[in-house]
Amino acid sequence: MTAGHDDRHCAAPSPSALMEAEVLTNTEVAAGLWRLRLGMPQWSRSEPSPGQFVMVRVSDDGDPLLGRPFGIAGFWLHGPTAEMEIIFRVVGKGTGFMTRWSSGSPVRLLGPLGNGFPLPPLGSRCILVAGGVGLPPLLALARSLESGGRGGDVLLLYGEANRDRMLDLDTLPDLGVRFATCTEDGSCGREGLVTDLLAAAEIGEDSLVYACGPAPMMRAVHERVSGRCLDSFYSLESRMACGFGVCAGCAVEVREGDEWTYVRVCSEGPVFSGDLLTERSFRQA
Amino acid sequence: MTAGHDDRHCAAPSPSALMEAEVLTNTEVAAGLWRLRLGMPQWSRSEPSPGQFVMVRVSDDGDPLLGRPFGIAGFWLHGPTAEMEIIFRVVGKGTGFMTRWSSGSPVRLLGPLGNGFPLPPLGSRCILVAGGVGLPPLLALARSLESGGRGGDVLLLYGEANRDRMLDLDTLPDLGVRFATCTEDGSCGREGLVTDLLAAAEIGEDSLVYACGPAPMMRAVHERVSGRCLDSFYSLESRMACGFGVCAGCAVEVREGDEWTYVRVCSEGPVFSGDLLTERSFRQA
Amino acid sequence: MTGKNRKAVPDLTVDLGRGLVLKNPVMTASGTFGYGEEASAYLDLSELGAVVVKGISEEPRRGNPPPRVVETPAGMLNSIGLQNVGVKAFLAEKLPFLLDRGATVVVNVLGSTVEEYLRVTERLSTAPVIGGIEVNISCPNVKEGGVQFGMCPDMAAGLVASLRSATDLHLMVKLSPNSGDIPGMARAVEEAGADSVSLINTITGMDIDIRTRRPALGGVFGGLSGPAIRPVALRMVYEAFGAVRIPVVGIGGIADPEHAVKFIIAGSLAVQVGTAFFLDPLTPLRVIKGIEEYLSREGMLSLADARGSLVVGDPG
Amino acid sequence: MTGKNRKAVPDLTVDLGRGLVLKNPVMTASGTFGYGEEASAYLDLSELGAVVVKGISEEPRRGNPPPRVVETPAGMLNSIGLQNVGVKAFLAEKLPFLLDRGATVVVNVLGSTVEEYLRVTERLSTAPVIGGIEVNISCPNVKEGGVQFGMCPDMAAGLVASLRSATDLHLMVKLSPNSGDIPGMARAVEEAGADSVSLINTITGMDIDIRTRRPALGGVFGGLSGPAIRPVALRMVYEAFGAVRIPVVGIGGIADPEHAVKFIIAGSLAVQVGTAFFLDPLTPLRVIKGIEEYLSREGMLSLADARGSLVVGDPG
Ligand SMILES: Cc1cc2nc3c(=O)[nH]c(=O)nc-3n(C[C@H](O)[C@H](O)[C@H](O)COP(=O)(O)OP(=O)(O)OC[C@H]3O[C@@H](n4cnc5c(N)ncnc54)[C@H](O)[C@@H]3O)c2cc1C
Ligand SMILES: Cc1cc2nc3c(=O)[nH]c(=O)nc-3n(C[C@H](O)[C@H](O)[C@H](O)COP(=O)(O)OP(=O)(O)OC[C@H]3O[C@@H](n4cnc5c(N)ncnc54)[C@H](O)[C@@H]3O)c2cc1C
Ligand SMILES: Cc1cc2nc3c(=O)[nH]c(=O)nc-3n(C[C@H](O)[C@H](O)[C@H](O)COP(=O)(O)O)c2cc1C
Ligand SMILES: Cc1cc2nc3c(=O)[nH]c(=O)nc-3n(C[C@H](O)[C@H](O)[C@H](O)COP(=O)(O)O)c2cc1C
Ligand code: FES
Ligand code: FES
Repeated sequence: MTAGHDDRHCAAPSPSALMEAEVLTNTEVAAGLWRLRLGMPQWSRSEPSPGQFVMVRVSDDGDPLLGRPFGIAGFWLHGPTAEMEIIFRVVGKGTGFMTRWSSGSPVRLLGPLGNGFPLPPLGSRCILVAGGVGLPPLLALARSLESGGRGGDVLLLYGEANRDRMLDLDTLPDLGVRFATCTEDGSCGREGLVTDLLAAAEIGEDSLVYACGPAPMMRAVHERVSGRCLDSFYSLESRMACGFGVCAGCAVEVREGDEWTYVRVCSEGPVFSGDLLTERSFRQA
Repeated sequence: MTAGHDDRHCAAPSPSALMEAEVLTNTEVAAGLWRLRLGMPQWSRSEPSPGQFVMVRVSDDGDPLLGRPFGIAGFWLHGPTAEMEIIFRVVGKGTGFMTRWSSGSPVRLLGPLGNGFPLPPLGSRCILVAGGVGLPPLLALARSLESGGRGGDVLLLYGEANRDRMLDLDTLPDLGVRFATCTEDGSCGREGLVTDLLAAAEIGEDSLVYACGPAPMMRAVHERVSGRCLDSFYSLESRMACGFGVCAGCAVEVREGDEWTYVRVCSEGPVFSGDLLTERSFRQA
Repeated sequence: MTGKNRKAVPDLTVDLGRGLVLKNPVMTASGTFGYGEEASAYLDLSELGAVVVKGISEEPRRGNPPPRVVETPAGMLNSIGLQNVGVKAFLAEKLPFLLDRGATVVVNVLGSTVEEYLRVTERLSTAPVIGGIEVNISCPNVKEGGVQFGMCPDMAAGLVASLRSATDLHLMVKLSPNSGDIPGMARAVEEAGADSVSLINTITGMDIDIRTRRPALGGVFGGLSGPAIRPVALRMVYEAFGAVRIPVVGIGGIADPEHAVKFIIAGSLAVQVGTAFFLDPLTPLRVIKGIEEYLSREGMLSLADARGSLVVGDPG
Repeated sequence: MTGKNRKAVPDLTVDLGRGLVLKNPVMTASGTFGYGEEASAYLDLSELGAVVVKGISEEPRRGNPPPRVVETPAGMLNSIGLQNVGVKAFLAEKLPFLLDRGATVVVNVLGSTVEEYLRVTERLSTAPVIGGIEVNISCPNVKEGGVQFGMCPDMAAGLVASLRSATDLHLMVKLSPNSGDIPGMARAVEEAGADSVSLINTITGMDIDIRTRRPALGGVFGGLSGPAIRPVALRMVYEAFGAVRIPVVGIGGIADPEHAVKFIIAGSLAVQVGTAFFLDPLTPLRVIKGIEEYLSREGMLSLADARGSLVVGDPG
């Protein structure tokens, strides 16, 4: 039996751009929906703004190979250390693996990445429209507005398929904004889609709309609010290979004058102003 | 966010030939050497004989892809349930993964596979020569001879590089055979190679020699005892893809009359009589 | 399976032509199933679409020196070489067992010259109980200085034409991914009389042990198989499907029913399971059941409904 | 690094010929590093052997419709297409940044006709600060009905000969693994005047979504990269090394120093890191350090000692 494996033969030092984190807690907060709290002993970057995301390396063993993007749902800096919250839905291999993490598991990630939500001008009212697991970045935005003393201007709308899949917003004591929920089957909150909640909300020229969720939902929001509010912002999704702008894999179609072009969701986005977007921007990734 | 992953889209029933097991304990018993005890709720096959092995699926996720062969170090049947002991040294990716298993982890394996050690004729004396992690199948043999009332005929020789890497045989209360140990650096037992212990042992026409260990060690044993004992048996190693005879990947060269041929370690072996083997049979896999 | 309350059970039967009819589309791949003896300890051979046996040559061959296998990321390399018992022993010792177990048998045939292929095929044609012949054209042709038959459409077509005139058995020609031109190869062997094409064989690769600076395999080069090659195999199957009218049999990294379904959507009428058989001897049966489930769920009554159903074009 | 008690530090410098000298053998692969702007947030570009930028065409191109990437076992498929800013914007907006950061720049060039390649190359040759040109011959040639330059030795040689007469810059020709004949391709471009060959580009593959029965990629086909292709890349590098005298640059699934060392033992004088850069932007620096460590430990004073040192033959 020979000792030592080929792939470990070079005991090279290991420069890495990834940040080392440790799982604080990892809990299933609704059916298939997990809340992951990460502790970072050394936070060396600037504080993430709401809407930014991180690329999480699910495994160091090449399976799955690529990192997985997740919005930052919450972030707290305590001196040099930091705490980050991620809320993820189990949809495949990577998120399946992530459910096995428990307190103390090491996690490596790259970020914060991308451009977050532009903050609203004073005096404007914010409507945050979250479809399903589009909620996390909007939670970060709500928390940020609230801690900036603007909580009163915020209305968070949150829709899910049913009660089981829904994160109970009442369990988030630091949220402090008004919210309304709905489910497709009426098992919790109003029955219907989150766009129905939006239809019932007052949108005016002083309103800013922030949306994140499945592509069809965001398309519907875009259709409804375009031209009827001050501005609207959408956090888009796309398949990503790198997450930091070098592969051009995350392209999405946007307006460029009378023409169109591709931009990178990870670098030019993930948040885009509604003015840039067309129906084709909301194609399912 | 779409639910359901391509690879899970067919919710097919899952016939499998693998046996389901559960980790009872998994302990590092010496530096880089682990003792894994598996419980099997349903043992449906015949009792393994010493020298047989199992193919352990390290992961169900395709990384590492192939199963890993391990000798069965101990086996205890309790009605329909069974307990199996595996002793493994960490050498690479698969064995590295296996150190993460803990009580309750599910494990799947195929086996028992291959042909074990022929039992000695009554009245013969058995010398078991174990080099490093060649020990496990010889432990199974020693236990089997002992429980068959033949423990007195057995002398187990066990060599390792140093004390740290060595399994302390005194911790195995059910072993019940005479043994002698040596280390290359003299840190435990005699200083030297296990072949030095063998040279010091009495080998006669009533002796049967059983060997398992690194190829150079087995080659040295073969050279020393051929023609000087009743018979000698060697448990060979080879890279394996399937472990059950269908891939021809584990070929090893053996005598065939005046000629030579390739046989499969997993099916014709892993145990071969010394008469069949030549120097070339002991090439490093 | 025929209870009143059950949905219509999809028809899994596959007719590959010239007498090769499979009860379902899942075969075992050559070289990964031996001659069925060991496998029969785990599964009922008659439940398989067909058993494709290890490549058979005229005389027995020992194959390559060890090490013969090495793991790679999501795959493995093998350099088994052409180890086999030879056609005589196959007919006398191996075939009866397979037939006794009710297996549909496809014999993978190899040779170093057109003449060797011909002689093996003729011997096999005396055993009409054989379901068909899979022609392994990835073998080096000694007369052409070791160029593989499968690398050159003309050589492949010449070989197939010779075999066509020598046998009435189904001729499935197994294409090599190492050729740069799958559509061209597929068309060449179709015109020469092949009844079907199967693909892909392994992709040639190598690995190196950096401690010894030696090749990891005794044969230096090896064939890459397993999940790693699946995207390449799927592309080549799709290309072949677009190039010929004869049935296409998909091979390469199939480990789950979903993978088989992808190959069917890309144009395969049947598939073969190779490396994944090593991981669990019941993989082929799991794949069969999963294909049936998929067809039921999609409301399809037969494989033909799914085959080649890939939708290409702007989703709007 | 130069302390008294330390072993001699191996010389990592690599001279690829015609002015392309690298301070170490590790480059970034085209299309996986953008134009260096984003990467420079993580690493010092001057520490790299060279930066190979995304393929540049005459006019800007938008590239393929999304989805453009999909993960596969131990690899990924991409169908970015030929998205790039065009040679004019590259020279005006991208190159100055790279030079400012001290990068050695190799420009990957692509075109739809020989003339387009020529015009881009001529434009670039007016910027003598460029380290060299990597000719991406995996592009479809519109005049030849979409056949890739890289699939046919004659077409590739014709292209390279034209470029050779138009530039004094180092010409590295990037070979496609989809060609069935790597030695032939390598020899053809060497004779036509290439200064080095780099390989491999991605292997064409595809994936299918079985729910929608659509290709997983907007471009239908994609290029397979990452660890999955490493054994194939290693074999092709070894073949190319045996076929030509010009330097060979190894690419394909290099994620760790050990992998780079394998390519060097197989005959590479330098390597490129592609997909693994996505996983960690410091991968190239980790590979550089690990190569140095390996050489030290093996008592080698330069890369030349390790290069092509594969021992083939019976170990006895
Ligand atoms: C900027 C950004 C922020 C995100 N934030 C969150 C978040 O806060 N919480 C959360 O749960 N998820 C978030 N996602 C989605 C998340 O990245 C994917 O669900 C995750 O990568 C799936 O990994 P997996 O290995 O489990 O699934 P896979 O096995 O890779 O795929 C499972 C299924 O999901 C689809 N899929 C995979 N990746 C994507 C993707 N990027 N976009 C759309 N469909 C995809 C596949 O088509 C497949 O059907 C975000 C994505 C982006 C781009
Ligand atoms: C019949 C049989 C019984 C075995 N019994 C035991 C046992 O009881 N306890 C134990 O610790 N080990 C045993 N082994 C060896 C064990 O299978 C390997 O150590 C294990 O597969 C390594 O897996 P890995 O993923 O950790 O290493 P890898 O990452 O696959 O390889 C690590 C290193 O080990 C070498 N290697 C890998 N597999 C083998 C092999 N089969 N033979 C020789 N070298 C190899 C490789 O060249 C590499 O250098 C047995 C092997 C066989 C064939
Ligand atoms: C160990 C091994 C031996 C093989 N031997 C043969 C053979 O004799 N003839 C042949 O045509 N293909 C042979 N193959 C190729 C397989 O039949 C199959 O084409 C290839 O492995 C790809 O399928 P997979 O990824 O499902 O394994 C062999 C493959 C393996 C792994
Ligand atoms: C997203 C992506 C884009 C690529 N774009 C190019 C390109 O524009 N020109 C080129 O020659 N190669 C391109 N390649 C190929 C790589 O340069 C490299 O040859 C290949 O990915 C294999 O190396 P790897 O396995 O290390 O990624 C691209 C690869 C990827 C993954
Ligand atoms: S994910 Fe690579 S550029 Fe956006
Ligand atoms: S490991 Fe497959 S035949 Fe022995």
